[in-house]
Parts: sequence; structure tokens; C-alpha cells
Amino acid sequence: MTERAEAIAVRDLHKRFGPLDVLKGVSLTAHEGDVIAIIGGSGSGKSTFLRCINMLEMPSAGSVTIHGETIAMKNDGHGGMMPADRKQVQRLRSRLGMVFQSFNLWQHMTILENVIEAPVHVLGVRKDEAIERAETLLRRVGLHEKRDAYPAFLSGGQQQRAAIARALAIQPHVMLFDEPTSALDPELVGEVLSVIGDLAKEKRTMILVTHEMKFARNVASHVVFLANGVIEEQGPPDELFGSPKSERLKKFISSIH
Amino acid sequence: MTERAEAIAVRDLHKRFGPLDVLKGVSLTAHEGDVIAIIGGSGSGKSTFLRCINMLEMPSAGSVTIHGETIAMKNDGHGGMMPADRKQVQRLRSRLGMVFQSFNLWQHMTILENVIEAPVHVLGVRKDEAIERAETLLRRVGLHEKRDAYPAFLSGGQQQRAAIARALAIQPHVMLFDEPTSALDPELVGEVLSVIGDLAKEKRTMILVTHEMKFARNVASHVVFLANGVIEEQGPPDELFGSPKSERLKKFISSIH
Amino acid sequence: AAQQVRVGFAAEPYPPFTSPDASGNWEGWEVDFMKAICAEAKLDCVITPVAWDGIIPALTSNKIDMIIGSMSITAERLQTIDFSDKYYNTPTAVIGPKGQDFEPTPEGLSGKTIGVQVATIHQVYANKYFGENGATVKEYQTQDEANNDLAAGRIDAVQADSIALSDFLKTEQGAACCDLKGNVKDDPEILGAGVGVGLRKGETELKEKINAAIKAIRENGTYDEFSKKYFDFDVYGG
Amino acid sequence: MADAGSLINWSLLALEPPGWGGVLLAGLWQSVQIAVGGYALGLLLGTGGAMGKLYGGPVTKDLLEVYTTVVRAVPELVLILILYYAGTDVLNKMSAALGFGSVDISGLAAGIFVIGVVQGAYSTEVLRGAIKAVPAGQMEAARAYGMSPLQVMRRITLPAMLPHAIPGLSNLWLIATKDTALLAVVGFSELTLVTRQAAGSTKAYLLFFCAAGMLYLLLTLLSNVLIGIIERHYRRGLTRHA
Amino acid sequence: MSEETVSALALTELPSKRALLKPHRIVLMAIAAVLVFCIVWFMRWDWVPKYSGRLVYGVGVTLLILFTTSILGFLLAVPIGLVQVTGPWPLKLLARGFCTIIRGTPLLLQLWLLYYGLGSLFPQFPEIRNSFLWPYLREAWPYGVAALTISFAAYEGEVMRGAFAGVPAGELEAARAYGMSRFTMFRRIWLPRAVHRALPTLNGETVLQLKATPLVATITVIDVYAVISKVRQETYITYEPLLLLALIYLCLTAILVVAFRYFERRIPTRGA
Ligand SMILES: Nc1ncnc2c1ncn2[C@@H]1O[C@H](COP(=O)(O)OP(=O)(O)OP(=O)(O)O)[C@@H](O)[C@H]1O
Ligand SMILES: Nc1ncnc2c1ncn2[C@@H]1O[C@H](COP(=O)(O)OP(=O)(O)OP(=O)(O)O)[C@@H](O)[C@H]1O
Ligand SMILES: [Mg+2]
Ligand SMILES: [Mg+2]
Repeated sequence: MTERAEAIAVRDLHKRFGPLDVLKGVSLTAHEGDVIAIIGGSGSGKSTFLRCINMLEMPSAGSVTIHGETIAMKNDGHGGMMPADRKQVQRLRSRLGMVFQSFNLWQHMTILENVIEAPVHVLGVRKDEAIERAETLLRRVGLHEKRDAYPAFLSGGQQQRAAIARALAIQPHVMLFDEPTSALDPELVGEVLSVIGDLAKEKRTMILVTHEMKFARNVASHVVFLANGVIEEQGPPDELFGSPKSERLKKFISSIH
Repeated sequence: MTERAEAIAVRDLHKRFGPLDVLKGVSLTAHEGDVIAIIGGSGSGKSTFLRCINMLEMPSAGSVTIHGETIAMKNDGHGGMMPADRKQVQRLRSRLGMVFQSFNLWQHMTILENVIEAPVHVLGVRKDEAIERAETLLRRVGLHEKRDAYPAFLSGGQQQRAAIARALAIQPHVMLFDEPTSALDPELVGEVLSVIGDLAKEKRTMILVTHEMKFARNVASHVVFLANGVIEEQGPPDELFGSPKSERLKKFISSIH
Repeated sequence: AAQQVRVGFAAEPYPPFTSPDASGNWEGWEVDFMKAICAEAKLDCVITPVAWDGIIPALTSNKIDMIIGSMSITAERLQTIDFSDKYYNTPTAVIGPKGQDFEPTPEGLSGKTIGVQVATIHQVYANKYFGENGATVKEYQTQDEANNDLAAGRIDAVQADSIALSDFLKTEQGAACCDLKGNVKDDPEILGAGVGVGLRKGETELKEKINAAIKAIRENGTYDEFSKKYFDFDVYGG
Repeated sequence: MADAGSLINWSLLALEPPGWGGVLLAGLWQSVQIAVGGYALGLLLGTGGAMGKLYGGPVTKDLLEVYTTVVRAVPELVLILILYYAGTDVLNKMSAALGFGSVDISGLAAGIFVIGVVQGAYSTEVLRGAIKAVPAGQMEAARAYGMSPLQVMRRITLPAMLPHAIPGLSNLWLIATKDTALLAVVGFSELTLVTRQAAGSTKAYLLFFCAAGMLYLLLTLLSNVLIGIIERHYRRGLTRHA
Repeated sequence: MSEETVSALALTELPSKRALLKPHRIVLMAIAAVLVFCIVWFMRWDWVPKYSGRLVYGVGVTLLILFTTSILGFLLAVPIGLVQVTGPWPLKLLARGFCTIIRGTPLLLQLWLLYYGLGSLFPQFPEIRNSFLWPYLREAWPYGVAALTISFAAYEGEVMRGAFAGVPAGELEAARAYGMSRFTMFRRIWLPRAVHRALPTLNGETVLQLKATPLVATITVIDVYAVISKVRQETYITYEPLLLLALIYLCLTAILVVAFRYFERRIPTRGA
């Protein structure tokens, strides 16, 4: 792991919602090509952690470094922190491809327009170039013939694949997935997981929060078990699932299967 | 069976929806105290049959006799039939307590108001008397403390029990149930079935369409298997479920379990 | 009991002939006139305000029984309704802002905007003589609003009945802004032969009663008596 | 001319003459009467119309469709003119033909008639939508317990559709109050016309129009409070999110 | 107002043409044809040719007023809706108050307040009277356009408020997650998405606006309603011009509805 460059480094991240201490010091480093699966019980702070990485949620303390660049933070005057430089955050965000649980495709745009939106209007890519790249991506997730449809006319699985194409379109350093399949009907889960599995095979750096343990075991290079706001245990999937050390993880694994 | 009075007699009932022949001559007699279960595949016409008994659906041909009184029919001028005397139908309907799959409680009335509505406004029972009787019934189905709640605030099982109390409140000769549990979550089915089971033990005349085979076997005195618009087979439940004769019924039973 | 008659008044104030006061009652010369003839003809008259531009339809569709609204007797109107004998007749005048000198002639008004009340003889006249000779004719629902717009400088002249205009020129607002530019050239074809009580066609009995009443109050002095309160000249005209 | 001080001459609004306040309030009272009457008539027509559109024969349905289409496509102002002149005329002639003699339609009755016919079409649509929102099973259950069609309507359909109809009907009430202003155009002495008369007589246009605006606004706000209470009452049977 | 209420007040869908040839419809149409024939034959229509030019002009004015006030009103409605959702509280309060006042008072009154009230105030100030605006302020149409624009803005402002508030938070979050600046997010996602959501009611609101246009005739603007009024005054014919007027508005509404249907089909708003 050492020779590969650091893609993301989170150091001692804290997050408090009012009186609720959700994250109590979480550190995590993802190198290029890592596929990190974050697992944990409901409410353990998985989503919050992911959202802190791209500052959709402001961390209360700690630092986030993306590709060697640390997000500059300052006090927000209410005991929390905020980015010192909004432009920097916007720039760094555009290096992270986030895929949401509920897709969050832009309903007023066709699938193709969704995919070229960020490249054209954030990264300043030329439109024809963006379209060309988008078509390739859509073909790859198997949605090429739906490129002119509006999201509302697609099934959940198709929407999520479109959302993945949208995230890939900005050529992100790291892909972030927050339970990408939990809003889908069981029959549709497979098609989305297979797309993500393909990305993992290509050694794309990914951090994914998931409830699909079998999937995590198959594709992740590293699994992190969050509990009570801290990393209770982490390691290669076989080790973690095969011989869990902590009581909590044992209980968690047995409750899943 | 012979000494008991006839509660309902349906003779050679036909029902056509446009080109679709749903019932092709169904005859059935229920004596006082009979519990008749109607089973059959989806679309076999079970609901239609039940709805023809109280003229919610107009039969195309055949006759329905309730407690010795035959519903007078006349031609409706479009090749179908309609009741000759609307008043008679209304009177006879009020002797049949129908319980619907989707409860159909009146949403703008409290549970108690639902239960006293028909006695007071159809049968002309005095209001205080109706309330007294309703309270007894609600206690019996275990809903006494919910009597002033509105249906929307009740669980499905509670709503269906309220619907049963409502049907019982008109002191019907015969209770008709159309899949009373199929709109319920599995956990809630039991509470409704136990109420119906109690009614069966009291020897109340009932005709019920159900998909709960085990339940039909336990409570019914007579089971009717409808298929393709005719009664394919009928008899005591043990006989019917134990040694089905027709191929169709064999297949149906095996497909259920 | 006396016969009940609904008398249509234009709902819009038209001082000094008809205008509502702060207690909601109608006052003015025509109100006095109406009272006089109704008393004379033994009619139980009820004032019914109606929008001026719909006053003739209101009469023909039976919502009112007669019109007392400074309505001039013209050939056009006689095609639709009937009139009593005239009960007053005054010339038509034009007023304009102080300091602007022009004649109330087609040439004098050319290029100017002149305001008139809709559905009046003045509207027809202004359109024919001024509108077709380079003036813009602007039509108002009420005389009041035309006057007001003149005072506000939105229009350059107002044509109307000389009495109504001189009444306006006596008000604070009118005196401040405007003065009389003169009477227009008469055109009896359009300007008619005086003002009469409008009646439904075929109601000859009522018509005769009214005519008799007008004659009677002219003769017994009632007419002059209430007229004196408003005018220092003979409003009945020649 | 007038300086700023005399622009706001509050004494003009005094209730006693020479103040015009009393006249304004009388106009408001007229407006409210027409609004209430027209709204009630509209509800009556609308209930019949909705029934006819849903359960009537094909001819009834088509005729009602024409009625609601025309009223919803033509400006109220035009409808008011047509109804005020032609409508009452036809009504008169009809009663004459039926031998009742020519009825004397008072101004108030004419106003109520005009607003009512317009509101009737709106109510028809609102009520039809509300009735359609009541699950068919509710009516079916009523029939299954032996209720006559009239009873089903009275005991089940109408009360059950109320929560669905109330938002729309509330809006119609607010529109009825505002539509009365249009009667000013036919010379009806309601609030807007008397305001115009008062303004014309005193030249205090801004003052009077603002005062009338306040009265209308007050009426609206008061109505909103009442509507809120009614709505809470009738929605009590529904879940919060329904 | 909800979408249902608007469509109860304004025609938003043409009656379906399906099964036009049912037997009872044929009878009804025959009766209607007889009625139309009677109207054409027995009523007076000789004035139509004389006024046809002015009628066309009036329809033009009506449409011009409709479109300018709808477009201007919509442009105003966007900020009015937006500040009610995100604005600082003074602006929020101001926008709310504006909507309440305008929606709570009759348009006719607002129109007269502007034209007679405000309009008669202006000339008292020599600065206004001598300004370049005076030639316009003298006219009636600016007041009509202003009143109708304000009214449309208030009603549509409520719609836009709902539309802005109803854009799913997740879609905005997605925009932020891809590095959009706040302005880009507003321009590319929030605004178009809100407009998209507001489209279905726009149809009804526009028909309502058409139905409001004839009020400008009461302040001397010559629209189609005013032309018909003139016909009535000059010819003393009562009913025929009004019938024609109703027919004209019926056609205009139908055209609007068809046009909106066309656009709606091009921009699907399902799930919006
Ligand atoms: N914006 C917020 N304000 C207050 N509390 C919040 C907020 N967002 C999350 N929380 C709380 O923080 C805790 C962690 O939430 P989070 O969504 O990160 O959990 P999770 O691990 O993703 O759970 P799940 O598996 O259910 O998605 C929860 O208790 C939640 O209620
Ligand atoms: N109102 C109707 N109009 C036309 N066809 C109908 C109507 N009601 C029922 N049918 C048809 O009649 C057939 C029998 O319907 P029915 O509801 O009686 O079946 P069922 O045995 O109750 O089925 P399930 O178990 O699914 O409730 C079906 O094919 C159905 O599509
Ligand atoms: Mg989560
Ligand atoms: Mg069924």
C-alpha cells in the first residue's frame, strides 16, 4: 500500500449535531486503487462520515486531505468550523464523485444532460467533448438508449446507474457511494452492484457505505466497521468477516445473516 | 342439514362483463349456521359471486333468495337484469353483513359512528340503543377503547375488526366476507382471523372468500372451489383438502402450499 | 297605492344634476325634478342606480322603468327607446387647461386629446367633428373621471354639457386648472333637441303622465322654484 | 394644488356625513350580502352540477360540460354583463311565460344570481373533484348496508368529500368576495362602486381606494381565520399527512 | 391556490372529442346548430363588418397585454417566490405581505387605485410632469399593465414559492457535491427545476390572466372588451356584441390551452 499515492486522508474527524456526538475521531486513508467499504449499524454515522469528506456536512473538528491538498478550515463563530475558502471546497468537491442513496438525479434534465452538467458547468469542458464522453459512460452502464429520457421515466436501477455515470463524468479521483442500492427493489439491486463491481475491478478508488455484506466482501480491498462514532475494527474483508475480533462486530455480522 | 332453515339460496347465477363470462351458472345454498368458504384462483369470480348476492353487482341471470324471500328482478333493457323493486333490495341488503377486503370504513366518522350508522339510519334503531349495542360489539372485537378514534388512525387489523363490528351491528342473517385479511400485513392477519373464528364457533351463518387455506379448513363447515365460472368441486373441508378429486383443485392446493 | 316606478339614475356622479352625497342619498337638480314630476303624476318613484353605459339595456330589459339622466333626445336613441318631452336643454361646451388657447373647433382641437363620457351625445359629436380631424377622443365611464384627467394633465380638453362643465369649473380643482374654451357648433342631428325622460317603447300611458307632469310643473312654477336653487338662468332653454 | 397634509383628510372617512365612512360600510354590507348569497347559490348549483356530471345521463353531462367550459373560459366581467342584462331578462320572460307574471328582480337578487351562476360552475368542478377523491368503496359499503341512493349521498358521499373540497371551496369564497367588485361595472352599489363615487365626489382617490382595499383585506383575513377553523374541524378524520 | 382549484376556475383542458358521434350528441349538436342558426338569422349582426377592423385591433391589444403582463409578472414572481423560501426575514415578510395584500383585494380596485389614485397624484409633482416618463404616465395602458403584472406576480409568486420549496433537497445537494458554486446551482438546478415544477399550473394561471384583461377597459384602454362596449353604445344593440365577445374569449382560451398542451408534451413534467 505504501508506494501508491494517497487519494484521501481523513484525520481525527469529529462531528457533533447539537448535543449528539456522531463522530468521535475517525481517521481513514484511502490510497489510489483502494476500495474501502464502510459498514456499521443504522445511525452509526456512516453517511455523516461520507458527507463530511466533501463538506456537505461541516466537520466539528479534524481535517480532510484530498490528493495531498488539505481543505482549509476556519472557525464559524458558533463553536464549529467552516471552509476558509469556498472556491477551494468547490474545486475539491469536483474531484469526488458522490452517488446518493436516492439517486438525486436532476429531474428537469434528460439523462444525457444530467451527465454533462457538471463537466460543462463546473469543469468547463467543451460541450461536444462532454457529450462524447457521456455517451461512452452511458454505454458502459448500459443506458445509452435512454440518454434522452427524463429520470422520472426510468426504473430505480436505471436511475442509479445514470447517477453513477454522472459521478464518473467529472473523472473523479475518488468515488463515494452512500448505500447506492438500499432505495432499490431487490430485483434491481443486482444491476447496480454489477456496475460498481466493474469499477472496483478497474482499480478505481472508491469509498462505499453499504449494507450488502456479501458484496462488500467480494469487491472491497479494505473494510471499516463504524460503531458509536469510532472505527471499532478494520482490515481486509476476509479477515474482518472471517474472524471478527470485537464483540460488536461479531454481533453485527450475525444480525445481518 | 335438512331441518335447518335456508339462509341464502343462489340458483344458477350467471354474470357477464361485456364479452367476459365470469360466472356460468353457480348455485349454492347456505343454511342457518353454515360457514361456507369459497376458494379459487385469482379472477375465478369469487368476489363477483359474493357481490352478486347483495346486488352490488347485477347478475345477468339466475336468482338470489335470502331467508325465503327471492329478489324480484326485471330486464334492464340492455340484455341484463336489474332489481324490480329497489326498496326490496335495500331491505334485504340490510340483512347481509358485508366485510370488504379493504375495510371501507367511513373515514369521516369515528369507529363508534361507523358502527351505529346503519342501525340508526337504515334500520331505524334508537340512537342510545344502537350505541349500547355497538359498545358491546366493539368490546367483543377488542376495540372498545378506540371507539372515538377515526379510522385513519387505526392499524389495518384494527380497521378490519371495526368493519366486522359494523357488519355485525345490523344483526345480519348472513355475514359475507371478501378476503378480509388479504389487505393486511402478515402480523395483523391473526387478530382478524381469530375474531372470525369466534363468530364461526357461535354458529353464525357466514360465506367467506379467502386465500387462507388453513383457516378455511379449520373454521368452514363447507368449502366451495370456484374455477372458470363454475363450482368445480365442493364438500366438507377435510374431504376437499384431504382427497381432492378434480385435477384443477389438486393443482390449486399444491400451488398454495 | 301609487304606481311604483323604478327611475334609473346613472350610478356615476354628474353634478349638478345627480350625485350621491356622503349619506348615500342622491341630490341635484334632476333629483328635485324627479320628485316634482313624480309628485305631480302621483307615481311612487324609487331611485335605481345603473351603470351609465348600460342604462338603455337596463330599461329595455325591464330593470328600470324610466331614465332620468340628462339623456338627450336623439334620433339614434329613438330607434331603441322612447322619450318624454324635453325637460331641459343647454348648449355643449369644451373646457381646457388655463393658459392654452384654442377654439372648440375641428381645427383648434387638431392633434389634441379630448375626453368625453361614453355613450353620450358628446362622444358621438367629438368623434365625428374632432376625432376625424386629427384629435384623439378618449372615452370615460364617468364625467367626473374625464374632468379629473383633464386636471391631471392627461388630456387637453373635455367636451360636455355646459352646465356640468361650469359646475366643475366652480370647484376648487376645476378653478385651479381650467377654463371654458367656448361652446361647440350645434348639430341638432347629434346633439338632439334637449333632454327628455327615457321610456320603454310602447309605454304610452306612462309617457303621457310624464308629459302632463312636466307641463304642469312648468306652468305652476314648481320647475322654476327648484331650478333657482341651482341656476341663475333658464335651464329649460329656448 | 393640494399639499401633502390635505391629501390625507381622515375626516372624510368619518361614519357620519359629511364623512363617507358610513357609505363605505353600507357598500361593504352589500358586497358581503351578494358574496354570501352568490356563494350559497353557487354551492347549490355546484352540488347539483357535480352530481349531474358524475351520475347524470349523457345529455345532462354534456350540457353541464358546456356550462362549466363556457364559464371557465370567459372572463367574469363578460359573464356578469351577459347574465346581468340577458340572464335576468330571460328569467323574467320565462316566469312570464309560465304565468307567474313578470317577477321584479331586485338589484340584490340580480347580483346574487349573477355571482351565483358563475360560482356554480366553479363549485361544480371543485365538488366533482372532491367527490371523485372519495374512495368508491365508501359508497359501496353504504349500499351494502341497505342505504338508499339519497341516504348514501347525504350520509356518506357529501360529508366524506368535504375535507377534499374545503380548500377549493375556501378559495371560491375569497373569489366570490372579490368578484362582487365587478358588479361595480353594471352600476351596482357595492363597496367598489360607492368607493368610486366617494372618491369622485371628494377627489380623495388614494384615500378611498386604500380604505376600500383595507376593508376587502380585512374580509379576506377574517375569512382565512374562519376557514382555518373549519378546515381543522373537517380534517380531523384524516391523518396529518393525508 | 392549488392546481385543482386553478383548473376549477380556468379552463385548462379542452373537453375530450372522444365519441363525438354518440346518438345523443348528434341530437344535441343538431339542437345547437339550430340555435346557432337562429342566433345568426334572427339577431342583428349587420354591425360586424363595420367594426371588424377595430375588433381585430382589440384582440391584438388584449393578447399583447396578456403576454406582456404574464411574462413580466412571471419574472417578478421568481424573486418573490425565492425570497419567501430563502430570503432574509425582512424581504420574506415583505414578499409575504405583498402576496397577501394583492391576493386579498379585488383587481378592479387595484387598477382604479393605480390609475385614478396614483395617476392623479403624479401630475402634482412638476419633476414627474417634466420627466421623460410623463408621456407614458399620461397614458392609461402603463397603469393597466402595472396592475395586471402585479396581480400575476402575486398569484404566481405563491406558486413559485411552493415550487422552490418543493425542489428535493437531494438534487440541490447533488449539485453542491459536484462542486457547483451557489450561483451556478441556482442558475442551473434550482431555478429551472422550480420553473419545471410550476409549469403545470402556469396554464391555468395564464387563462385566469386572460380572464382578467378586460378590466383594463374600465380605465380607457381599448382592448377587445372596450371595442365591444363601444359597439353596444353606438348601436344600442345589447346582446349580440356580448355573445360575440364571449365567443372571442372562448376561442382565445381554447388557443391558449392547445398551445400549453403542445409545450407540455414537449417538456414532460411527470414526477416533477
Ligand atoms: N442533520 C442532522 N441533524 C441532526 N442529527 C443528525 C443529522 N444527520 C444525521 N443525524 C444523526 O446522526 C446520527 C448518524 O446518522 P447517519 O445518517 O450518519 O447514520 P448512518 O450510519 O448513515 O445510518 P443509516 O444506515 O441508517 O443510513 C443519527 O443518529 C442521526 O439521527
Ligand atoms: N366491473 C368489472 N368490469 C369488467 N370486468 C370485471 C369487473 N369486475 C371483475 N371483472 C373481471 O371478472 C373476473 C372475475 O373477477 P373477480 O374479482 O370476481 O375475481 P376473484 O375470484 O375475486 O379474484 P381475486 O382472487 O383476484 O380477488 C376477472 O377477470 C375480472 O377482471
Ligand atoms: Mg446513511
Ligand atoms: Mg376478489
